Amino acid sequence: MILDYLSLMRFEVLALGAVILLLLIKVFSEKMNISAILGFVNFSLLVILGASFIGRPHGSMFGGMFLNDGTLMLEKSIITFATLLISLQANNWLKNHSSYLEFYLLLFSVLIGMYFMISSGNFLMFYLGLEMATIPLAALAAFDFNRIRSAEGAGKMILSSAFSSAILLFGLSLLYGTTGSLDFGTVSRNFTSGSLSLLGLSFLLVGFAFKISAVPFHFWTADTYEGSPVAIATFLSVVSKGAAFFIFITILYKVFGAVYEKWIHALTLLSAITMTIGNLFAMRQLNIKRFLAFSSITQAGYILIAVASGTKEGMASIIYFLLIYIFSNVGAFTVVSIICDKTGKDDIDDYKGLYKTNPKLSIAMMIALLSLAGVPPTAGFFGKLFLLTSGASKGLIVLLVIASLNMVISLYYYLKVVKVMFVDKNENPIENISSHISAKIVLIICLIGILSIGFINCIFEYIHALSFGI
Amino acid sequence: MNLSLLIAIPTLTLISILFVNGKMARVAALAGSFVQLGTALFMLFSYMNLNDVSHLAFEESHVWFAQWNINYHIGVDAISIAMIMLTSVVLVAGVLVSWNIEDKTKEFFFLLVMLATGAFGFFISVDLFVQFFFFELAVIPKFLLIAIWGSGRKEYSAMKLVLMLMGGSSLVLIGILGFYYYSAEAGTPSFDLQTLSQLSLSHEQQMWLFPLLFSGFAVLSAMFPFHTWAPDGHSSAPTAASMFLAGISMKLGGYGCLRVAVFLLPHAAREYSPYIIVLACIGILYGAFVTLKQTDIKLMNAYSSVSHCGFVILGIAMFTKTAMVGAVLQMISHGVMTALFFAVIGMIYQRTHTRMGDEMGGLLKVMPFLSTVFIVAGLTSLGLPGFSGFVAEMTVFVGSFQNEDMFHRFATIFATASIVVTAVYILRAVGISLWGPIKKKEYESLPDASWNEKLAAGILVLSIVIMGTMPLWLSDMISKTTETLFP
Amino acid sequence: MGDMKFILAISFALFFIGAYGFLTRRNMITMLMAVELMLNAVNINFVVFNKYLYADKMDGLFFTIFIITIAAAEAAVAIAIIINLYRKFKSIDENDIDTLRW
Amino acid sequence: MVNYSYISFVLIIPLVVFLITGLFGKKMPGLSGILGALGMLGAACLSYFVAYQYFLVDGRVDGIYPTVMAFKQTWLQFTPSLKIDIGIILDPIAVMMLVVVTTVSFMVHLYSIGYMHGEERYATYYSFLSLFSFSMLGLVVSSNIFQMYMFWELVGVSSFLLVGFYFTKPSAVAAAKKAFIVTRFADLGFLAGILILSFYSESLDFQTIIHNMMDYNGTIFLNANAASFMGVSALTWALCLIFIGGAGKSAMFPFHIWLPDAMEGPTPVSALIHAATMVVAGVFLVARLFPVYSQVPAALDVVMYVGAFSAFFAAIIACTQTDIKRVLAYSTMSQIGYMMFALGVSGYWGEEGLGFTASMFHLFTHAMFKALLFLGAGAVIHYVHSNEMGDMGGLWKKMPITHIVFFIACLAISGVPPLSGFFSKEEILTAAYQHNKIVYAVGLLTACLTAFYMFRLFLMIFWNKEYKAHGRTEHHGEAPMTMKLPLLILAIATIFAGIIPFSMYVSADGTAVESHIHLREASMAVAAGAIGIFSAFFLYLKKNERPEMISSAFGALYRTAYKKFYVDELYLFVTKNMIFNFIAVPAAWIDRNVVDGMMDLIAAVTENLSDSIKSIQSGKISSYVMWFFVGAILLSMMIVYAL
Repeated sequence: MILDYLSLMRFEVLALGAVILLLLIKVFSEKMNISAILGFVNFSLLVILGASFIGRPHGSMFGGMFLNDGTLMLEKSIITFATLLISLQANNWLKNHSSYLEFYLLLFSVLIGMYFMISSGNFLMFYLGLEMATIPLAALAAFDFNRIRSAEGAGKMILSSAFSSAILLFGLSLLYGTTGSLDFGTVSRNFTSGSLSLLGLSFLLVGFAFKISAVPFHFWTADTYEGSPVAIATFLSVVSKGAAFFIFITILYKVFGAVYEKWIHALTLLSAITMTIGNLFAMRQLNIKRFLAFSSITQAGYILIAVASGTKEGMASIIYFLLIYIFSNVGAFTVVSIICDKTGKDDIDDYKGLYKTNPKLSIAMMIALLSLAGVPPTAGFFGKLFLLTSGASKGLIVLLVIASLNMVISLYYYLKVVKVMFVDKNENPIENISSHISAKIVLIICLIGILSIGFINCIFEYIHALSFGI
Repeated sequence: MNLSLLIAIPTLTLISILFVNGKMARVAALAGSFVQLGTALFMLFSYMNLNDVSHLAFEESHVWFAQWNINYHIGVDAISIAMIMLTSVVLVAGVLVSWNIEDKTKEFFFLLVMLATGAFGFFISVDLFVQFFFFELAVIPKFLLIAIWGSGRKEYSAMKLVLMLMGGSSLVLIGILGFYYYSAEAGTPSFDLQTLSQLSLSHEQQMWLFPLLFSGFAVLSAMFPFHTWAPDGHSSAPTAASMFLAGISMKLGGYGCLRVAVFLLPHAAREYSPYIIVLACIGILYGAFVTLKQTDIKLMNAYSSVSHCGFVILGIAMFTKTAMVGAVLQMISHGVMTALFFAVIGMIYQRTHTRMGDEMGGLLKVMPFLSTVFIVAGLTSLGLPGFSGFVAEMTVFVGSFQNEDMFHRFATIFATASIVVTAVYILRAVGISLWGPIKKKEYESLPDASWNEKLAAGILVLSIVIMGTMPLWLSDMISKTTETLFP
Repeated sequence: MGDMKFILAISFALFFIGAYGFLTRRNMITMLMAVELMLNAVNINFVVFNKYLYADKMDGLFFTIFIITIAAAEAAVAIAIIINLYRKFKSIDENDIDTLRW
Repeated sequence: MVNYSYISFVLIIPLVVFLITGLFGKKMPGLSGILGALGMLGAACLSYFVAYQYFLVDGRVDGIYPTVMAFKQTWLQFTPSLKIDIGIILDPIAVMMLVVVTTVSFMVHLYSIGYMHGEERYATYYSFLSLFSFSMLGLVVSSNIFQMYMFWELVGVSSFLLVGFYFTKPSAVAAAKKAFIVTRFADLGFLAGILILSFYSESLDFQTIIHNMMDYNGTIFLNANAASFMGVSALTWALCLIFIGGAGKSAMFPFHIWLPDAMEGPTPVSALIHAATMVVAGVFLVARLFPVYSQVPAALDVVMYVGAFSAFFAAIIACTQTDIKRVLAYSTMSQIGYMMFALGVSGYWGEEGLGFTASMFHLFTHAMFKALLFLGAGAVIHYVHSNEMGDMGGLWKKMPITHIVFFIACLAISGVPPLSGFFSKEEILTAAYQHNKIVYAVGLLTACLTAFYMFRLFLMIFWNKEYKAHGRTEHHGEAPMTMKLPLLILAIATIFAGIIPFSMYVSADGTAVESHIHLREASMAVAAGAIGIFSAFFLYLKKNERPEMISSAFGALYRTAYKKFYVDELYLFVTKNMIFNFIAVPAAWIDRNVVDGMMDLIAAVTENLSDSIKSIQSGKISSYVMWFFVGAILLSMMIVYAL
């Protein structure tokens, strides 16, 4: 019995174990070798990831508050995998940082929060997970204590987030009021399209829109990405966004699937505005992190197309896209972090002539950016096309028109960065950087992922088998 | 004949370019492109030995993404075979022409072969998704080839070119997705060309899908008024990239217009054909007149490509079988001819360091081989019998004239008028740059073509002459396919 | 039921007053307080719904308790960050904190 | 019926010579001339043999010479009925043209060995010459109108290459371009004509076209006549357009402007291409389609008037020119005008076809004496190193043989009996007299002018004054043997060609027609020639003041004629000032600024939009939250009120 529960909650339990161990280390052996700790952390992430491959439990706990099944396992292992990549990417940076242990404590807490959020079967659990995934993240965003921007970004994030949770909670209270329950299943059954419950639904949507940084709820994103340490920006753009999307789809499809007609237009509009505004801002950015932030906003807009489709294929392509997006974005951010660590430069203009001095880094960056742009043969092409196709199968033609035009604009700014690296001349280029082994591993994994995932159909088939529609 | 070889060989070439060092890349690229040419020739002969050509040849279909009903479905008909031949010839020539690239040799050849790979894949695939994949594969190579190895305002041109082409392909994408939607509504969603052609769409559906698909592809084939990427792109691109752009890439557009847009939506195509014809005629004459004004010979050829590709569009829109055959012939002919033209212009530029026709002069005396090749290309361009251009243009004209009404007739006559303007600008270019007294002292000691340049030009000239003197097999082969495509 | 509507009106008002406060105040601590107002509106909602409509279960009340707890945690982190901001900017006026923009 | 397939060697030999000399000529410069000449000799012998076999051995079948298809191979198929066959057709005019072309071509090849000796691009010259011969021969044996168009273009380009042979001379470059472009413009008419004709006659094959169009009651003919555009039937349009093509190649007014300039080419080339063979292609084209033309009087009238006008117009200009090659060029144009209007006045059946026969006959004789004149002029230029009459005079002592042959040729062209020109010209005038008196009068006047300017030319070169050498040419007079021999052969041909009973062999409908000398017309023609000759002698035998007085008496007319009636200037104005400045330049501007500007505008608008909305990301949390709040409200309104 207890083993069954442990098996059901294996991610959470293992992560919790890691947190406790880290705390114990913190308390008892302050002087422990930094490499050993980093090794331990990465190892435990690996263990968590590995745990997902043993068996496929299906069940619920705490009276339906906590659910687990294959889909959720997949989603969790995806974000764990991304976290592992980010952890490896951050290793070099953390070695020179005094509070690396706290970093991991917070990171694991966030991860646990996300696990619970994804697995939730009840709005209470969902809310707890959400806050647990947000509040430590704000602390992480402020982790570069000495940099003025880090604090500013974190401040904006925590305040926006507080406002957003207030709205979300207000929505939840209305839902509770109209349906009499917080349980997903009951809410779904009792949901009537009264204006109060619809108001509740829309406030809930707003909360999600904030987490996935859809326009106009996105303003904190760019500032926070730019301000926070690269690893946290990566985490925000990949894991945080991914987890939010996972639970978003789950709730939207499972709980509000019946009132598809009600939210589809709002979602369509949200998607259109998000990609357009994201693009318009991305094209004028000078800071590479800020640029990637707006690019990630645009990507969220594309993902929303598939969300709006409400089909099984749509969900599969979202998960698939997020997987590809992890590889692409982590790849791009890893290059940024390598350069930022060594030189502290993070303006696009600093990348001028990068190809001359660091050909491998520039090629990796180019491939990652092209994958974000959705240009073949990178996996991004497949991801993006699947998103659009799932929209097409529902006939969201207007949205598709906007999306394809936006793809042209986005190609423009990705290529602009490529141009800067490959074509522009620089009197004073970034010197040749021999990157840390762990960063190299991340880059290699990302490149292999970017270049191969699109062609391997079994990955998509696997995801598809675990997906569901309305 | 296993068609996948046509993708496998360039892919292997790409990989081998990655793993050899430095200058060996060009050897790998050359070897790969020759093997590809051989394979393409083998395919051509196997196709000609087939008895039944009423359906796709060497068809192969593997499920790729079952959930979307995306299949790796490939197969060829005469049109695609012609295009593949064209691509492999231009590929060999392009590699040869770039033999002496000093700067980033490996990357250059990698991108060059990648560009061709996209074209090969595009021509053999029958599934719209797969086709679109290969269609877009060329984006990066195009951009980087121009932006890194180009000259002049290269970044601007590269960006403009890629964005305009991307704009075109986004229109195509919408069209494809629209088809997907309608096929999903009708039962099974599909990307397959064959399946989609069976789909019966309503008038309105056809009417909005067609302009997207057609104009999307037409951007690539430089139809007026979407042609402005061509002059900028070509004037900045390195020689081989220009050859590929005009010789292969533009053909992707024409092929798409014919084999996708018109094939899938014949009804709407007929409805829209008057507008397309008007645009094509404007493009033909306007391109020719703009060419008249140019003194940069590369720019001149870029604009003349606009004019020549107008014939492709015209032939397609004229909707007679002969005109369509003519359009295909024109694609091949223009592909080889313009590749030759750009190649020789590049070679001359390497020596004289100017592309301004009026700064040259008397080059025939110092480099007879290159000048002769230039003249051959020019004569092909102005449609001299014995070269490929004549065959293609005449087929378009005769085919166009089979339409009985005055509108089509007048359009045809308008289009034919361009042959005079073409003659004027070609002769003008020959007159100012190759003939006349030698303008600069240093030109007198310029060397003539080297072995690789001779080989490249030789292969292209040979193709032009073969097509120009023995066109029957080719036009027969193509017309059989058009008959099955547009019964 | 009449009571409930009355109380709901108050909670709605409270919510929007909180939002208004958040939007108009420039001091970051005050903004945080405004959020607390909004959260309190939510709490009232939960309690009221639970009491009047679904008295058989305690969902709403539990939720309220969790909200209060988490609000405290949130405030703690937020204030920590605001302190950090004050160290850097020598101000907690949000108008001064706009180095990251556009 | 004998197998004529060996005739394809007439085409193959020059083609092979072209390829060999073109590809390997550099390595064996001396050989290429000999190779070319031998090749053409072979081709000429083959043609003679064909002529012998065709006319004398096989002879008539059922009273007419049969049309033999010696070779036929489909080259390109447009539609089931429209296809280009590469074929060799043998009928009287084709065989006659074979003889003419190979003969003159051989003469020119031979002559060039001496004339072009020491030239740097000697081998290239011969390869171009062979290319021309190949194309011209292909043209005359064409069985298919499209085949003819193809070879038509090929002769055009060989002419272009040969005119531009001295490519370092800007004037030669300009002339070559002009020659090609003007004829190309006319070819546009030809092409359009082919399109129309082929559509209505449902064939591209000459025999089928003729067969279909001669069938008065067939649907094809009726359709072609019924379909009309701007009140003119489709058939008439087609024929007129085709005639435009012919007029371009044959330098008829107003497409004549390229011909005088084309004299920039080497003189043997002028003899071959711009006098004897290529320029008569237009006449040949009309003759080839003559059965169809004879159905459409309107089209034939156009041919007639254009021909007559050109003949007269060119003759006037020729009287004023001082460059000897230009005089000859205008004389060529004038003579071709003769041939044209002869066709125009002709009918089809039997005796009515006199004009056709006369035209072909004149084509034949003209080829001989005009080639002779040009080669003679070439010899003179070779010696004097100048084209200007003013630099010559009194050359008879220096070059007696050239003097004699030139004299013979001048007599022939002036129509003095019993030289060949007399017979053909007399026949033309007779035909014109029977058909249209005005044209006849013009023809007569032209004959007079012809005699005048030819003898003016002759006298200015060989008499008029004592020759004063300019520079180094004192030591030798006559050209080498390779140059003299062709002159002599052509002189003999010029003298005796007239006695061939031409009308027995060549006639419009293929039947044999007795030709007579009509005493009245003949004497009028001779009288006209005599007047011309005598006035030339009166003015130019010795240097005197009379020419000056006459030219000043004519004043404006003289100047206008000297300036070639300003046709060139008009063309230049239209092409440069109107087409180039008002179409090409604005088009280029529009392309850069409007069409391309649109694209740049889209980019600029996007950039501006991006710039103008940047302020919403103000960096202040309150504004962020403001947007957030507004967004939340709007979103809820959308959902709640189902907008």
